[in-house]
Amino acid sequence: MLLNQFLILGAVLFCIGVYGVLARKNAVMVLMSIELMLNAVNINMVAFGFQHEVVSGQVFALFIIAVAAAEVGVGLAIVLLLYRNQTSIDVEDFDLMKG
Amino acid sequence: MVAQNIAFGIISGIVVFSALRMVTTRNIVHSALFLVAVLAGLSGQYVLLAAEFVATTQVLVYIGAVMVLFLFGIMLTKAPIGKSMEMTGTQWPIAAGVALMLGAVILYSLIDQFGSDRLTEGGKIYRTADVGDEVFSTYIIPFEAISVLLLAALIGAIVLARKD
Amino acid sequence: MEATGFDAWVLTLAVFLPLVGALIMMVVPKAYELEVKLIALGSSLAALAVGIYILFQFDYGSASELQFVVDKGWIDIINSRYIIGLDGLSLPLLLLSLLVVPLCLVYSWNHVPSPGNTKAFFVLLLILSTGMNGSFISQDMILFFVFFEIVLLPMYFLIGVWGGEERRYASLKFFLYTLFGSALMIISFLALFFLSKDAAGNPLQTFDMRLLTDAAGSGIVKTTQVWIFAGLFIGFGIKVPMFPFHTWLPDAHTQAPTVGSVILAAVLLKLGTYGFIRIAIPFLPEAAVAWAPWIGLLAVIGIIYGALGCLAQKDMKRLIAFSSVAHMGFVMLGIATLTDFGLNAAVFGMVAHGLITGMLFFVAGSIKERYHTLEISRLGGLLKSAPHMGWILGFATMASLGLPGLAGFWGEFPAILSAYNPGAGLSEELFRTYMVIAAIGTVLAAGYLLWLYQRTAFGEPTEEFADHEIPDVSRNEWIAWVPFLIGIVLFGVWPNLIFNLTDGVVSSITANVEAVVAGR
Amino acid sequence: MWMLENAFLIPLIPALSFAVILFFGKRFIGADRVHVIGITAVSLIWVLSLVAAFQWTQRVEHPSPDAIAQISADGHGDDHADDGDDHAGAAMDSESGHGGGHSSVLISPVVTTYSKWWSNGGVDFAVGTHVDGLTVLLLVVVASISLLVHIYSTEYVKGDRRYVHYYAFLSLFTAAMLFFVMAQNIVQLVVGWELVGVCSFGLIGHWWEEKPNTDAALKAFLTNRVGDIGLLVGMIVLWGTFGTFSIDGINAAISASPGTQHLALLVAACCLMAAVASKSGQFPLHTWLPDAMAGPTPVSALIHAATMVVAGVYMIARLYPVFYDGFSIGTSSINLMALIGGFTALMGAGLAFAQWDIKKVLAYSTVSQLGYMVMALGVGAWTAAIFHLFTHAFFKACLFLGAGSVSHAAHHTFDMRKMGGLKKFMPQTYWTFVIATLALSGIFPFAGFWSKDEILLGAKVGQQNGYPLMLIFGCAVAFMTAAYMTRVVWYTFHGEYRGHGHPHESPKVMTVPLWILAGMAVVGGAFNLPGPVLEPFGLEGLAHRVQTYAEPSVYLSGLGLSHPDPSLSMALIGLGLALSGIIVTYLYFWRKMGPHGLTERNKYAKAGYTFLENKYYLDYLYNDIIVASIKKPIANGANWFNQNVLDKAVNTAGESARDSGRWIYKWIDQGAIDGSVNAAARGADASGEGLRTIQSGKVQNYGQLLFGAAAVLAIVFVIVI
Repeated sequence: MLLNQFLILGAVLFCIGVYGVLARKNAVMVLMSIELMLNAVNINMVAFGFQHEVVSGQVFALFIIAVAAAEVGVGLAIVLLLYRNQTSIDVEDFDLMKG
Repeated sequence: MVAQNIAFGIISGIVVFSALRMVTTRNIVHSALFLVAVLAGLSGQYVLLAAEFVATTQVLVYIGAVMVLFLFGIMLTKAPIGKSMEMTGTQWPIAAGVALMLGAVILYSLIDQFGSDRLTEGGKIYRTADVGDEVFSTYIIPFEAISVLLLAALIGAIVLARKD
Repeated sequence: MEATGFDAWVLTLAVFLPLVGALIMMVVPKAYELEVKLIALGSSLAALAVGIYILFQFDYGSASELQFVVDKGWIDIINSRYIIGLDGLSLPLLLLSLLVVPLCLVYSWNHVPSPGNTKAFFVLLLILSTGMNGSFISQDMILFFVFFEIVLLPMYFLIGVWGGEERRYASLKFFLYTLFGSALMIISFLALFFLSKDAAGNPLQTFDMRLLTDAAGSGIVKTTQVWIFAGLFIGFGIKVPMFPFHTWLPDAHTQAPTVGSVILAAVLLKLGTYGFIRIAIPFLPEAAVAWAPWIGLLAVIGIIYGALGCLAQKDMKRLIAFSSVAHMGFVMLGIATLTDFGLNAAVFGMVAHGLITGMLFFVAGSIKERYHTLEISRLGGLLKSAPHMGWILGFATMASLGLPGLAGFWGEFPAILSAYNPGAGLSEELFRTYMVIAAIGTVLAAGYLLWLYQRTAFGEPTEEFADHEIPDVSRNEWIAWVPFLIGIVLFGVWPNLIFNLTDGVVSSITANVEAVVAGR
Repeated sequence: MWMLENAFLIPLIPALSFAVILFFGKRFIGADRVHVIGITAVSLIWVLSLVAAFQWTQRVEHPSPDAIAQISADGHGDDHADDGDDHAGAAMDSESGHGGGHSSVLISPVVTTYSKWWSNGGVDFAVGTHVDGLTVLLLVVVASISLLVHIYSTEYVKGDRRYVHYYAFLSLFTAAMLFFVMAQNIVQLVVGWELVGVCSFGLIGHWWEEKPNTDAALKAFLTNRVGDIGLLVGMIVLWGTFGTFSIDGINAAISASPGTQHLALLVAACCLMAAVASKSGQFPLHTWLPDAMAGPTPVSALIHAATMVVAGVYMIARLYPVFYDGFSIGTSSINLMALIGGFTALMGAGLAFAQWDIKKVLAYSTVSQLGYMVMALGVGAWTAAIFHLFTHAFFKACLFLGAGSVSHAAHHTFDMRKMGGLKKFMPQTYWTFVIATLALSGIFPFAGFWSKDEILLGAKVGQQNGYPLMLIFGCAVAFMTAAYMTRVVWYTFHGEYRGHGHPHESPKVMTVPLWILAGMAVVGGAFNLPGPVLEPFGLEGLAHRVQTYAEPSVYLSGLGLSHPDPSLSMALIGLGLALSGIIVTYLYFWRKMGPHGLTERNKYAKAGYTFLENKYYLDYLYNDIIVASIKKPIANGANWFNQNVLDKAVNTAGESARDSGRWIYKWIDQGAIDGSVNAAARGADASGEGLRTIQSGKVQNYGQLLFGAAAVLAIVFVIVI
């Protein structure tokens, strides 16, 4: 097996995730796309760990999973809050950062 | 090795297909289910890479916990369940362009850099016990930090989502 | 020789104490106004105390050598080092700069100009102080450049925020104009860095001013030297300001708040002339000789032109600003002669002009505060309304027109004197013509200054202000002004205080120039 | 000789008095009692200067052996030109001395003391004193007149709004004048010169509330500044030529080898002549002096008659070798200095006829007499000029103080048309004024007779050639002086009183100084009587005292000044001219003879009178043409150039930079680059939000930018690396 198989898979997933983050209107979908990106990174971690025969790759993958879980929790809470305040979770409706 | 390659190919196909559908489907529940497929596929890939504990965690945490959270989120925000024309924004061409450009450069770099590197055959395989050892020795402080982070996220989520 | 122990720290302290004060002030809430002011005054006084310590520790026997030298690594990748040191040329200017800032703080203690905000105002003054002090002691071109530019920003804000009605225009003009000069200057610095060679012909690739002074432009062909000098000339000439690069000055002075004008006149302009003496001439003696007639020409044009400009002004501050052009013309004439005499006179003229014109701007600011106008035709009878202030204005006027016994004379007279016998390689006839023109400039100077004095101080107060109560010099103003007045008299009666310091440095510079001219 | 070596004390005392009066006067002494300090200080220096004068006479009569210099034929005057820090005065005493073609024993008793003031570029500037006969003479004159004016002022300026400042400035002036008189080197000369000018400025503008006074003060200062160009340049040329600042050194160098530096000396002398013209009221820079009468009268007496205005004369006398050589006084029969002096004397006398203001008459008289002195110096009559300076100081101060006394009585007017018949109201003033008038007119045996006679004689004899034109000028001026002074006496003291109120005699504190000065006007001539006059009394030893003591023989003999024998015929001619001037005027006014009302009838006479009344239109030339053109069109032109050419160029550069920036932004950035992007975006997106949404504030747009930029950067890196 080639190292690149996994890396390219990760890259493809990452880009799909980027597309999802940028293109999707629903905030929940955006969060899901972010999960996709994080998973793409995880593959790289594990693949490199396997390649270099170190355990750190797996450990970091686990850490990322944990952080992702935390992130999803907080993210969804924020989405809920937004929904309550604006009765919408369409990210295009949110332009509070406009100067 | 051939079997592994075949397995990788099949799983990859499913994963990429599911991922694409996930970001393009107009039904948000379908989208979530495609994400489940992606995550499950990745769990398989971990197995191929001899990372059994990660694979298990992937299934438990992601498919078991995170996806449930997502579904709760979908339901709580009364997102239109079923087909909706408005799931994708008007700027998807730009997003696609950016993603393709990014993908192109990453792919080029990867092929350029790791063109024909083979994965180590018969190298040392780390089992769950090894991972445990490592986590509780070398990475004990990050582990504790992650624990605190999770706690903080928990509290933060509660504070944010409270109704008052 | 490098300084050791506490002496190694004094210069750094003198430079950075105000900055430390500014940083402390930033974390103190604005509401604690008195504390903020005290921190500002305290830090600038501490720097002044260090300056006085330097004054006592300074070895006057070897005033021509750098003292309190510190040489530490700074930006290794471009071979720029943190080199600071002080010699007889820097000492008077450093002390002037150290002295002016606390006095300005005292002056604006309760009178921060509109729109107020004492904290920000004082913080800017302290940052300005660091920039000015640093410029005078840097012995590395990049370090010098950094300090030189640090000065720019606080001044920009001082004019742009606390200035008069057209402050935006004036501040932007000041900023862009000097930045333009700086751009050419840094190019010249880089050219010096890359082109200079040591005696053996190896490239120096250094920003160390000491090495570049020793190299004296060796290894650079004359035409290149002339071009590099042109960059320096414009960079420093704008700061001086020399005719025809002076047009930012009247606007900046007129619009700046009082202490801004004072600092601008007292210290900032000196950065330009200091640059000529410290950098341009020693580094490129051959080019200096080639340029000297032109510098002299622009200097005397500046003298006459500035004076004529003064006669046409209707605004007091603008008039004083134009007089700066004329006075700095004398300084530049002294520099252009490339003689010991002329350069000494130039340094003296710098200090004297700083004290005198600073004083004039102080008085003008106080008049503005009381009358809310500086239009000369609307003023009058200052001697009657506020006798002390009228006297001080008269005193400063007399000093400014070069009365013997006051500081102004010893900047002017030796500069004219030096033009009689210019340095090696310069045309005697040309410089003697300059001498006569400069002497005519003194008449015009008397003309516009006395005319100003007559119309503002003599006579009865104009009807407009006849019934106004014009308060005389306040306590804070006395505190801020008395050191200036003492300085003007002291240097006027005992000019050797400065000449003694500068003579050694200047002799070595001119000796170098002469050697180079004779050698090629 | 202690006083001569410590002469620096003399200017120091009034300087201290100035500081005390100015800073402590009002608060600690009382504003109306500050004169005590001033008078004390000036009395002290008066005593000291008398001591100095006495010691000087002793020194001349009993020179110490080391003061005798052997003048050898092969002088080596180059010593002084070489080394700048060699103060040649000291060298004079120690070295064998210098001379040019003379080999006689001469006395070099000049006392110079100096110490380094500042040094610069290898040149030392000294500060010190240079005491010789001329200095001592001026010391006595300045101290005496200053003392009398101080006393007189206590009454005259009593209750003035700025009593303290008045006395402070008097003290400062005295200090500056003494400093100037004792200058050891030309830098000190310049310094003292400027300082007395400032005091003059301050005192002319003493009542600065009124604009004419400040105008006059400004005019005085600016005119002096014009001359100062010459002073600065001339002094610099001297320094450049001889390499020393020391007066002694320069004089010795010139006397040692006359004629070798003729060109440089000519330039220097011409430049310095401009300075003399401004300070000593010589044509064409005299116009400030009559205007300067705007100051308080005692000030006019002290500064603008007796002391400051003779600074120019003093400077010529002090640096006489420069002028002697530069103008070739010894060999010519006409030269610039004599011409300027003679012309000024004539012109001033003419103008004095057309004035109604008593002080202005006296001012023009001063101009005229100063011209006389300069002319005397111009013809080589050094001693005569200095002697005239000496006598003139006393009688002219007397006249001014007398005029002040009159004005004090006649309600502060100086207009002679409002006076008349004051003789019976104020006899003391009258008699002192008449005595001074006779002295000024040159009537035997008053002081002016002796000094004027010597000048005429000097002009007649000259050096190698006589100065016939100067002799004619001198004679004409002698006649005119007597005539216009008699006119003043008539209008002021005789006839009917034409003013208001009741004039009264001035108090003693004013009349006593008048009498002292009048006394000096009587006996002043005794200080330089010619030998033949004294012979019958067996006092030949007392003849020519001024010449003996004041003349710095060490230089002047080197130049070959002549001392003409007294001539009875010349004295009779001078006396006759003066008497006839008085008689003609007497007949005209007292006896109403002559062509009264000529100016109304004859248009030429009227034109001439108008010409005189307008002071030759010189003021018009200076004020309305030169000054006005500099102040208005030229200055405004320069300003216009500054604003519309230079400043505009800068602004245009800035604006064009801004405009080109805008152009680039509009056409290249927005038009070409952005336009193509927009076009692409539009093409891709039907709804056409385009890149305008870059600043939408929406997270996803920023995300697009972020990732897009990252991708672009990555591409760049990939390509580059």
